[in-house]
Amino acid sequence: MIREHQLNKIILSIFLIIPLWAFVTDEPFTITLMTRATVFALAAVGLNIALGLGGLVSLGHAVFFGIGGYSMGILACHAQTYTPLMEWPMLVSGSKSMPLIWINAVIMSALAALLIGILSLRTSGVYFIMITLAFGQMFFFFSISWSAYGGEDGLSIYIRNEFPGLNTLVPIQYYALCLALLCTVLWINSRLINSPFGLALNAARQVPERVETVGLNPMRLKLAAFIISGAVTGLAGALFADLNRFVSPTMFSWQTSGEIMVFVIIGGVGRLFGPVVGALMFVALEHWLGGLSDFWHIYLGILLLGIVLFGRGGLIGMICGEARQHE
Amino acid sequence: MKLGTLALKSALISAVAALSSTAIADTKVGMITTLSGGGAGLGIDVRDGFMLAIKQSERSDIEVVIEDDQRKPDIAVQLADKMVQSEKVDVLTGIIWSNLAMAVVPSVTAQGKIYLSPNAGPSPLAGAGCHPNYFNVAWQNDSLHNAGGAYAQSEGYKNVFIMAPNYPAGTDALNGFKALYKGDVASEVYTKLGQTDYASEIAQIRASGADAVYFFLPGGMGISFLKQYSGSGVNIPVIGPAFSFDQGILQAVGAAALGVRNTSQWNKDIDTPTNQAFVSSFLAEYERLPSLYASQGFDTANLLLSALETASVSDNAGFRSALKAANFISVRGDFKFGSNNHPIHDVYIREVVKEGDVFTNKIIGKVLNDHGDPYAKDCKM
Amino acid sequence: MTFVLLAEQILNGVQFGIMLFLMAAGLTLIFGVMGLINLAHGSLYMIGAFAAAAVAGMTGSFIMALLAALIASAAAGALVELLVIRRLYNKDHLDQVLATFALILIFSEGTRWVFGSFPLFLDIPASLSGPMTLPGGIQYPLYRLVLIGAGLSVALGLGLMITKTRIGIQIRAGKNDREMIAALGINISGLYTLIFSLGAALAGLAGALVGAIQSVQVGMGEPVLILAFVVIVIGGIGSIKGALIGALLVGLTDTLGGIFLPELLKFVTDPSTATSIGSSLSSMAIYILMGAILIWRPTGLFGTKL
Amino acid sequence: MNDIVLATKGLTKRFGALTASENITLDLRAGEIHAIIGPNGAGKSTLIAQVCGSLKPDSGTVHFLGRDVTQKTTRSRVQAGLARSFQISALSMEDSVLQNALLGALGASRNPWRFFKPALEDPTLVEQAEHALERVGLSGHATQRTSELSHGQRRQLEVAIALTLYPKAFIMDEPMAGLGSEGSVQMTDFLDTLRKEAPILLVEHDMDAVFALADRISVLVYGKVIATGTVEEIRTNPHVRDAYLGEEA
Repeated sequence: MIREHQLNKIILSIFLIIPLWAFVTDEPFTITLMTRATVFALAAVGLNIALGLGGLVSLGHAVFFGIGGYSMGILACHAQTYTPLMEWPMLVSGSKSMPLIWINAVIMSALAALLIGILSLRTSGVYFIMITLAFGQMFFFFSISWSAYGGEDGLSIYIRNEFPGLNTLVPIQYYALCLALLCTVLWINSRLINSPFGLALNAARQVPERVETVGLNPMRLKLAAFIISGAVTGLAGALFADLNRFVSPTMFSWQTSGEIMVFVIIGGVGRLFGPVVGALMFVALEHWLGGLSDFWHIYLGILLLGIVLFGRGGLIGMICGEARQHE
Repeated sequence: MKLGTLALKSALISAVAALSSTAIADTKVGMITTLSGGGAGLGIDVRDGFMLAIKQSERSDIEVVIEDDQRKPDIAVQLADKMVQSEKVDVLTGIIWSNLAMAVVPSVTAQGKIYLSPNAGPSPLAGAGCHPNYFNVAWQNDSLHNAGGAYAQSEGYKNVFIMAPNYPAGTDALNGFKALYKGDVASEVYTKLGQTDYASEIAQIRASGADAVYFFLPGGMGISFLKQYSGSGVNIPVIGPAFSFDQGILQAVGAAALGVRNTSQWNKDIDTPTNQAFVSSFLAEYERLPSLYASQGFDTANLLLSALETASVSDNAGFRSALKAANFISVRGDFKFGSNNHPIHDVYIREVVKEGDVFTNKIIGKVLNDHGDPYAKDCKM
Repeated sequence: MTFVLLAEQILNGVQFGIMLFLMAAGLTLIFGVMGLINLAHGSLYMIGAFAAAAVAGMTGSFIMALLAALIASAAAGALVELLVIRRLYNKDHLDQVLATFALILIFSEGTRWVFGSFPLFLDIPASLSGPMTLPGGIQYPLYRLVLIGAGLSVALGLGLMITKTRIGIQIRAGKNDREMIAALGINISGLYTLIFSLGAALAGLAGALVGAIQSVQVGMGEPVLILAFVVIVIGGIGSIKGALIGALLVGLTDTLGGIFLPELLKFVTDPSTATSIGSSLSSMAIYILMGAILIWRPTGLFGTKL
Repeated sequence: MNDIVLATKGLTKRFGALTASENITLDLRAGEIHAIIGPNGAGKSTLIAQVCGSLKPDSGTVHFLGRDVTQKTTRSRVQAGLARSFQISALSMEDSVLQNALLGALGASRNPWRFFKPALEDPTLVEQAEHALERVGLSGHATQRTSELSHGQRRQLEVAIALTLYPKAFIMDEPMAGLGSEGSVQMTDFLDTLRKEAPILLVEHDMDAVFALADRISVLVYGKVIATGTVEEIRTNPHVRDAYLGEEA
């Protein structure tokens, strides 16, 4: 058995070695694939805060992913066409600056998470799963018919947005940027898990009545977790949009929510690096199985079933043993 | 039937493999199309039509790399990156859906690759967003709808009920219809994308007092509408673009489609030697009748082959002008490119008929002659 | 808007609702008794439709097609229950969601592998085709009236089964207390397999009935599945009565919303914008309805606290 | 009387036909241990739930420190100084013993909105938590996983969490259960000293402990208080003997 923190180091080194090797051997597409895995990992790390720490089974995280994506799409499209975003009450113009887009994505998705969270947290269990799904569908149908920003066609941004000092169109540079963000969020997440807030949230997931009897409000803790979770997934959405230089309502679809959840579960719910492993695995499978057969979804399905039925605690659980231990 | 397709598919795969291994491929083509999930039928037809032409050319210096986009824009973008970055293809083609084309085409043409569209023709790419590297071999999205409007006009309809899903292509479709139709619109209805039950729209049609119905409902939506419409007892004549009456799905609609008029730039009974050769060789190769999509795939490959006769892909400007010359015989008859690299062609009106056990289309007239598209004037190229 | 049109639209809403009920009934039964979220219910619906289309194509008989749909989906249901589902009862919802999501992938691509990528043909029998004139001069397709009748009889049958029969008693007992029912010596795993295939058969029946007026194609199950989930969540999970009322609510909201919202908006804005915005709102209407109901009653209309 | 810390007046709660609490009036005074005894199903847990706020009575009131808290949430009662230990342990089983105690300290600080610095590196919280563990005799188990504790140790941890809150009154639901005879004696001694800090409303089945500790005892049978009095009064009360003690004797 490998200790979990050792495994985490191995995983991290995979994220360094493969792209470097691809860079040296001039295989830019491998870097693009790794970027995709990194961005999915970030989205799933976001969901894991709600799911793993807060016990909130959200089947609507595509909402935040999509909001992040459209933050990028809308800002960049206005910058691209030199039209102001709004003229009233103040003149706001679009932007091609990644940091600005990220901040916007984080704020917008946090606001959405606040609203959705307040309403959804009134329910629990299956009802929570379903109400988050319903919010996802609302955003999905809205984005399809919102013709100002392309509707179902989506929005194409021809050139990747700018980050000071980098040429973001070079695959390895954009990858480095995404990886740096992922690592930062993972580091913050590891602090969060052991912080007073993480402690209280962890208890609120397991024994809400206990949290109540020490005078804390478990609902507010969960709401805060949901907001942080939404904000992180929103940031991932903005990165994903920039990776593809394109946003579309697919980002809001329930399949997207399902996939983000799949990343978390195959990696290991509540594990710091669970979502990272899950996303890497998924992208690899998509790539290899997709090349094997037109019917590769069958193999993917069988593999997922195997993990649920026989692998406890996801991939990390299988390698490190079941116990999920905090520091 | 199943076994047949399977065998064919493996034959095809080995053919491609053979092509790629025997010679140093001079030209590498990347095909991104929909081969799995809903809508896979269209992609399969485009691919089969395309590969048939490549096979008939007997050229061994062309390598075709085929990838499945699962009808997801982000996958399509990723595949385009792969084609450009690691496969280093010269030409891309294959995308079926407008939204996927919008995601992929601007980016690959900006990177200097040629893109040949075998199906989608969204208006932004025909107008202000046109590009010298982008050639549409199928149609601009409005084309068949323009023809629908022109046909309704010529038949003397005065009050038409028009209907499409609520998404950009749907809005374009209805506007395209209205462009050449001068009568009244009884009602303009936008349905949900992916809707399967049209009882309520049919009730509206019944109550509208319209003298004809024009609808654009691609894929399963059209099948559902037609089946329900024919059972409703409403007898107002129906017109639509070819998409809901295509060979692939017509069998699923069945008798409900009989007699319906639809607009298309191609049909299997266009009596030219090229077309008849195409229909019979497709039937022989794949044991099914070719569809509109197959014809477009076939034309796309032939356009590519014709350009390769005069220029090499490495000579970008030369190759582009060779493409633009469109020096090939299209299965649809006359074909040339407009100023925005979109087709100028005739559009026919067809009627659904039954030939033996098979439902198919028969051309009953020509609606538009040498029709281009209205966006060409916005294209600065 | 005339009375006749309004009446017809209400009938349409009811018919759509009844169709959703057929899906939702099985789903809610399975959840109520076994506590299982089954995302693959839509695949069973698809299997029913494909089996019906295949058999109708071979025999030309609609009755045979319906029978085939029932048998095929019940068999698929039983098989899946035995191989996969029964390992999920003691897992949390998260694992159930993922495992049944995996089943969707397997079923969809498997069906495509067997039947190909093109939609199949399934038509209503000649004796049921064409319109019928109802009192008040409403012309309404006969087949849709038959659908309403079929759905209502299933609702009635399920109601009777649960209140009057031995299996119903077992189902109600199992719902309240799994250990008790095991202690009573009832073969609980047999009961679960039975209920799961019953739910599957209902879904398959719905698929076949609806497939006759819609498109029989891969992926046809998922949109209906999501609507069926909306229905059972509105009605309260586990309640057949709730499923029926929820289904009618969703059916009517969806149908009438699509007509009235654009009309209403025309008072405020120009027709073209009204149509476009109205259609967007109406496609969101049922989700807004569901959100509102859950905020008002967090366990649905007839749900008991979990 | 000024020394009344907690008082219920006429508490009544019905579940359908069953009356779980019927017109219960009792109080808890400064410095005392007031034990509630009664057979299983007498309504002790229902009573506690109403006192702590997880259940709202159909009628009657709960006063704490002179204020009517009947309509207040559990949380605001806790914040006012009412601490509770659970009969069935409500602990974060995945976490360490210390982390559970830290949760109490965190609750007392009323500020869980610290997202960055590890809780284990906050000296105030840790000190408070360790102190509470030491008092119940769990110091040696601080780093153990809570799920590995015995049932008795879990009860001790329950009490420790209550201690971290520095409350003005304790509600303890069977703190002795599962402790074994030696543990019971220790816990009895400990509660004996604890009453000086804050009075304890004690629900307990261990009669030896109750008779050793209680200043007053109330006997609850079928949702009704049939007697309240000192240990001696209860021992000799014929109704109590008939209804309850007699069965065990």
